[in-house]
This record gives sequence, structure tokens and C-alpha cells, in this order.
Amino acid sequence: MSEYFQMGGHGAYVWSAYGITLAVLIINVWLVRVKRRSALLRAQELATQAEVPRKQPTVRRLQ
Amino acid sequence: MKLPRWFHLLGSPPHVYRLAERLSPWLGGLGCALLAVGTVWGLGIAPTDYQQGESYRIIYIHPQTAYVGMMAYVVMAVAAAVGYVWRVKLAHAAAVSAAPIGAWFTFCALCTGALWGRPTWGTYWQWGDPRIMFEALLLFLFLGYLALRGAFDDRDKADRVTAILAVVGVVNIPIIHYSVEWWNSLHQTSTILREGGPAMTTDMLIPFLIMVAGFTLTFYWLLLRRLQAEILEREGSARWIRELVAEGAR
Amino acid sequence: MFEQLHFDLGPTQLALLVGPNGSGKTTLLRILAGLAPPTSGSATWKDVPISELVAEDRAEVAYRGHFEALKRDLTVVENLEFHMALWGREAAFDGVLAELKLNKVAHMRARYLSAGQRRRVALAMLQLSGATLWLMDEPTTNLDSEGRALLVEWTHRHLAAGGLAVVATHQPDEFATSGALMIEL
Amino acid sequence: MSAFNVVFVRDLRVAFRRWSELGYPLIFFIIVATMFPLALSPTTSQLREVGTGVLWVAAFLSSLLAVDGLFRSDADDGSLEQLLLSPVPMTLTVLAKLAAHALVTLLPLVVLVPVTALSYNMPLSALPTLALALLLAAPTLSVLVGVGAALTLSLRRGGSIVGLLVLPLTGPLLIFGTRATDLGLNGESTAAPLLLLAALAVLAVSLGPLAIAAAVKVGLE
Repeated sequence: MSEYFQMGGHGAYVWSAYGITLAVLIINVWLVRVKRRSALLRAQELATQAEVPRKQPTVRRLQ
Repeated sequence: MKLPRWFHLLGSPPHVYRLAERLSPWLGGLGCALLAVGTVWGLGIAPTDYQQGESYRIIYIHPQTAYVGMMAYVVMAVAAAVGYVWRVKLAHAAAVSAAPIGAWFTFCALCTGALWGRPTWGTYWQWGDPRIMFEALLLFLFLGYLALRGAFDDRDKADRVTAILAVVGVVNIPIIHYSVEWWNSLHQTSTILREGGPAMTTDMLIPFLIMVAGFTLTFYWLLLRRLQAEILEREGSARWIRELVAEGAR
Repeated sequence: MFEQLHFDLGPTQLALLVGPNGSGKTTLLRILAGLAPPTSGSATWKDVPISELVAEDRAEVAYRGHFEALKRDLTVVENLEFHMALWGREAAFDGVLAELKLNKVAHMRARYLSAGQRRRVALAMLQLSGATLWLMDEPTTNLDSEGRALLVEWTHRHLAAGGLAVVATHQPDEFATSGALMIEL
Repeated sequence: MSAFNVVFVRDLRVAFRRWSELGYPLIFFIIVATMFPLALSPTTSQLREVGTGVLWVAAFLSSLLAVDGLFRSDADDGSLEQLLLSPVPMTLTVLAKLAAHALVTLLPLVVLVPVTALSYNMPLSALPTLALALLLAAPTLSVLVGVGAALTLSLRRGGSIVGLLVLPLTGPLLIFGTRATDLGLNGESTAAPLLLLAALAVLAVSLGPLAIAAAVKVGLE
């Protein structure tokens, strides 16, 4: 089995390459999950606050 | 300029959010499955390459991650251009979502490229390999985009300014690619790591294509998930989100 | 900031923008000038969105913000000449300078002028640009009483000559005349 | 072309009123060019070999110094707004400002770099090619610096990011420029890289101002 991992001396490079790729994938998945969770939380907070009414400007002509 | 109806649908956040919600599980599941199958096939079953020995097996991840990085930049630039010209906020959200994923994949491509070159070149950083140099410059373009994006506090201005940078960047990519290739051909360093790598027999090619499909689906899965988070952040106080959150809470 | 605002302005008409700081007076003026895009709705000059005005039409709308757009290292005359050349105007400006009591400092570098004097040069630029629509953001700041009187007088002279003006100010009564629009943000 | 001249002359006049500041990029270049021999051994052969690359990179870095003079000084005193609102199209104004900036900061470099190349004991025969390559690279470099300046216009501490945005885009310029210089050094024909530099210049001058004008408009929103 160890011969398989040796891969004729190149094992270290191949496995570390796959390792890095796996790590990048996992990091991205985790980052996305964190971002989605915080966005959902923020949305829930905003949902509880009343919607802030925007001011209606008044236009009148001077006599 | 009158735009087709489906384009408007693509422009409305609630519709895209629900579309993403439906599509994501499929994209994610299929993508990861393909990656798993491709890896096992590539590492286990595919024959060793007579010339490079085992290190060629990195060919199942390096070209793919580089290609995803490039695709991410193009997606970012197109989305940014659409957002800038037609003022579609959602397009800006898509551009913002594509950038970090693209940066990560380009970084990954750099690492795997360096590791691939190590046994054949003897150095971790082959100045001779034009693709490594191109990927490095692409990574800098991504980092520039993310840095510029981070420097703004007002989101609308950040969207439109970074959109211009994205378009300027995508115009420069073919120029950089050509000039790096040209620069490499001058120094006559023989590179056996052409894009396709050594001539691939069919049983090497199948896992290669599976991995390409796997990475593509995974990219779009991550993109859609990020896009959803971006939509929630941008449309925070919209009514449809209140209902959505209420549904979620129930 | 604000929504559902709608008003039209015809020749010789004045609009006064009043409201506390941060109520969006400057933002509205910048939208009218075509500098900032409105999130919804549009600001049009002769039915053409102001941000798409080009060449001569663009020259009909002038905007004076908080900064006087004076290069500190150029003299007053050089600044005026540059501004007029940019707007394609040739009129001599000695009379304007004299009326604003700037003829003594005409060849001094803008950096040595007082804030009030720089405001007067900005008013001169506005007058000399020959624009039909004047957009002014708190033009009376840093001006002494004499300067303010001049500003009000020139604005009404501009209106009488068929011009239009939108003025954001904290003292509307200085400009107020019958028939003026009062917009409270 | 009068509108172009109006803005061009005014920018030159403003720049020369503070002529002492014009020297900063040039002094920066000389400092960088003299520090490299400190870092490397002063043996003449090695210097010549490294010289081309050092001179070009130092030239690019020093061109980044004058970035604030392009738009920020006008944005701060409100004149950039007036330029945007004037009847003169913004792309033309941008072209005029870039031309003035190139004349004031890049042209002196086109003279200074070959002179410094002598100190890197490059043969006199190679200097014309080096100067020509720099001259052909100047428009593209000016446009790239302009893009960087416009994009970071509304940022208070924008200066530091300009390098990060602009330098990756100068890759092709660096490759063709140094290649032309090296060919010039060993006397071979330098047509190919010089023509490529010229092509980049045409592309940059025609497309660049559009992007810069758009970035300025957004920056002033």
C-alpha cells in the first residue's frame, strides 16, 4: 500500500496538490455558509424593525 | 433598449433567490459526486504516464482550477458590465459573488501548478512556464478587484467603480495572455506542460473531463449560494425577504 | 432620503430648497445637475434627462456646489478665462469683476483670496457661463451682507432675463419672491 | 481641438506653477536606480544584464508617484465637477489631462532613463532604442495610471491601492519594453517589440479615456 502512496517519489507532490485543492474547496464552502448565515440573521433582524418611512417633501408656491 | 421578458425575471431578486434555492442542491450534489468519481478514477485507475510518471496525475486538478479561475473572471466581468450598463443591481451582486471564488481557484491553480512543475522542473516556481505567470497576474487582478471593492463603504459606488475595473481587466486578459506566451517563446525554454499536457490516451481523458464537469458545477453551486447571501444583504429590508424570513422561522 | 417629489420649473421661475442638514438638498441639486443618478424617477431639461445632455444643451445647466472650482495656483483672471473658454463664451469680464469689487485682486492667485472673495469669483463664473438654469448650493455662505445683496440681485436679474434658478439655502426669505416654489425636504 | 488645448494648457500651467513637485518622480527613479547596484554586486557585466529590467520597473514605479496630480487635486477643489458638467465631452478632457500628465512626468523619464542606463554601462548604441521603447510605452502607461487614479478618486487613502490595480496591467508593457531594450543591446532588429508597444499605445489611447471618464463620473456621484 505504501508503494502506492510513494508514487515513485512523486507522491508528496501529487497528494499535497490534491490536499490543497480539497482545502480550497472546503474553505470556499465554509466561507459561503458563514456569509449566508450572517445575511439571514441580518435579514431576520431587519424584519423585526418597522420599515422606516421615507420623508415626503412638500412643494408649495409662495403668494 | 427593450430587454426580453426573461431578462427582467433574471433581474428580480426574489425570483433569482428562489431559483437559486431550487438549483443549488442539484448543482452541489452532482458537482461533488463528479469530483469524487473523477479523483478516484484519476488517482486509482488511470495508467501512469510513461514520460512524467505519477506527477502527471495533477493534470486532473491544475488545468481545471485554472479554467474555473478564468471562467470566474469572465463571469464577473460580464455581470459587472451588464450591471453597469443596464443598472441591474443583481448583476453587480453576481459579479461580487464570482470574485472571491475566482481568486481562490486561481490561487489553487498556482499552487497545484507549482507542485506539478517541481518534479519536472526542479524548482517550485518555474519562470519559464507561461501559464504559471499568467495565473499569477490573473490572481493579482482578482486581488486588485477585491481590494478596490473593500475600500468603498457605499455599496452602489463600489459596484459601479469595481465594474469598470472588471471590464478593464477582462480587456487586458488576452493581452497579458499573449504577451506572456510571446515572452516565453523568446526564451526557448521547452515546456512540456502544454495546456492539454502530454497526449492523453482515452482512459486518461475520461477522468479529466469528469473533473472539468465536477469543478464547473461546484463553481456555479458556490456562485449561486454566494449570490443568495449577497441578495439578502442588499435587499435586507425588502418585503419579500420579510415573508421569506417568516416562512423560514415557521 | 426622500421620494414622491415632483415639480416643474419654467423660465423666470425660482425654486427654493429648504430643510435641515442631511435632508437631501445637496443630493437633489446634484441629481438636477446630472452628477448623481436618481435611484428612481428622472430629472429632465427640455424633456432630455440631464445626465445625457451634451455640448450646447449641457452648457445651459450650471451647478455651483460648496467648492468654488478655483485652481489655487492660477490667478482670478486665469481661472475665469479657463472657465469661459471651456464653456465657449467670449464676453469680456472686466465689468463683472468691477461690479463684484474684484478688479483689484484680478491678477492675484486664488489661494490668496478670502473665502468671501472666492465666493464672488464663483458667482462671476456662474454669470459668465451664460447658463439658463442656475443650480446653487447654499451660495450665501462666507458672503458678507453686501455680497449677499449682490447675489440676490444678480439671481433676480437672471430670472428676469428668462433664466431659471434652484437655490438650496437656510435663509429662504432673502430670495423669496411671489410665485417662487418653496420645496421643503 | 481648441477644447483639448484649453484643458491641456491649463493643466500644464497648474503643474508648472508647482514645478518643484515635478521633480519628485524623477528623483524617486534615480534613487531606485542607484540602490540596485547596492543590492547587487557592482560588477559591470552583471549590472548590464540586470540593468534593463531594473530601469523599466523603476520607471513604472516612479510614474505611479504623480497619480494624485491627475484627478485628485481637481476633485478636491471642485474643478473636476465643473469639467464634468462643462459642454466639453469628458473623454476629451481626460485625454488632455493624460497628455499633460505624460508630458510632465513621463517625458522626463524618457530622457532620464537612457542617461541612467549609461551608469549601468550600457553601450551608447542601445540608448536610442531604449528611449524609443519608453516613448512608445508612455501613452499606455499614462492611460493605466489614469485608470488607477480615476478608480480610486473617491477614496480618501486611495493612493496605496493604485499600485495594486495598475502594476499587474503593466505586464505586457514590461515584457515588450525590456525585450526591445535587450534586442537593442545586442544590436538585433527591434521591430517586433516596438510595433507591439505601438499597438498597445493605440489601443490604450482609444479605449482608455472611455473607462477613465466613466470612472470619474462614478467617482463624483
